[in-house]
Amino acid sequence: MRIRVQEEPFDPGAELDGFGAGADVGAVVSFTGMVRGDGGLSRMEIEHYPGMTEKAIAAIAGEAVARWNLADCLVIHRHGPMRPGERIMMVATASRHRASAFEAAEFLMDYLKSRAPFWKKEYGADGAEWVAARDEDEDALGRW
Amino acid sequence: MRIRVQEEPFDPGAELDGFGAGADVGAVVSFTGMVRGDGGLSRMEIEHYPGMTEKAIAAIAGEAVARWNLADCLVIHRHGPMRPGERIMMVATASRHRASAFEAAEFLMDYLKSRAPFWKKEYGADGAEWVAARDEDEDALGRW
Amino acid sequence: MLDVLYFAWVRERIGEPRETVETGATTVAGLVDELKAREERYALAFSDLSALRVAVDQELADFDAPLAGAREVAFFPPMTGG
Amino acid sequence: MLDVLYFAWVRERIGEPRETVETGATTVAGLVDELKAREERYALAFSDLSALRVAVDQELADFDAPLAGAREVAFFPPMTGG
Repeated sequence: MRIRVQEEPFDPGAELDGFGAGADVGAVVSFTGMVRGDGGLSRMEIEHYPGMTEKAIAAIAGEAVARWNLADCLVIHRHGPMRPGERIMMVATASRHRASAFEAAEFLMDYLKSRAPFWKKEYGADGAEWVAARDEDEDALGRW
Repeated sequence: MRIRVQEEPFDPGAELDGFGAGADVGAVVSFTGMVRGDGGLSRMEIEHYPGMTEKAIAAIAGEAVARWNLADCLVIHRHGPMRPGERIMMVATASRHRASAFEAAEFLMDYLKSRAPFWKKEYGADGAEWVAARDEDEDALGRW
Repeated sequence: MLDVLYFAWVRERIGEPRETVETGATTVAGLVDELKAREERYALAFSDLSALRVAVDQELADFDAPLAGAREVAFFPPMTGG
Repeated sequence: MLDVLYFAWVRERIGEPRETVETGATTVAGLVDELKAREERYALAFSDLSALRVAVDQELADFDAPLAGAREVAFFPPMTGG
């Protein structure tokens, strides 16, 4: 299990190198989230809660590993300023079977979205605005 | 859309490099399938139907792109001899949103499994055996 | 003149990956009947059609698909890619 | 002595990221009432508790959570990670 909270960019290809190596791993799923340039967005700033962030992500990742019996699990989440096209975060899961690798990755994303202490502020043509949490994101937790 | 059917190994990290670049892409999902060394498996051989394979994959990928409005889609599938731990295939999807990137990747996997002309033969302690298709794999198509 | 292809265990039972056949069959099922009548190895390979899949000109098809205009027919077990 | 932290627009409304408070409150809700009584900016930040989340010692908690033994309380809007 590898968890990193950082301001610097990261390279998903390099992070996946060697991830899930091992003769009992049949499936690796990765998700990478990027800043979209929708509606004139010029930049984004992500604030987080140092200390709690790492703990919250470790708890979420630990639950994913236990529940889907993952061979490995990776979470990287950036904070600070970012521009459209830049990568915000990634998760990866390694498992015996395809279904569990997919499910665990979606579980990680749903929980990171609503239970890890990050807040996005968008800077666009009309000024700056904190991104509001969406009811669907909270509802998504209900499926797990 | 990038489709490759090949005997040579591939590097998922290198393949993902630059995949889904573009200001309207918010999500990239990748899946990589590996040979597991279960039950004394020493090697595997994948046979395919040259000509039909490429067409079948192009049709499946084309449907995924249209249905989930993907910004990009990648499918690599190997044939020939492989050993435990080696990568068999990968798919990647790039989309505006997370849900569509995940769904499209799972759709691709379900269809590649049952509708692309590949056949696996496993060589283990008890000799060689063609892998039997599972009812669940056929049933999985019903969800799309 | 029709190219007939075999894959996986169908290929192994029949003993060759492809052959060219002269046929008067108008459907895939008719072709299967002609082949089964030829030799024991064909009868064995085609003994359970529910375990087989067929492609006509590289598109999945049914056993009652017409052969008019077809150049290539392939027989194989259910696919196991991914 | 309790460290109280604010994030995102809660931080902006209150005007500082953290402060140390002397409190007699036994629950998070009691602490909120004390803060609201202090100054307008707190009253504004805490005007709609349904729009806020709270963590006690870096664990998500409810507003009726006890403060006994707590060292750090944080207030923030619903999270938007991922």
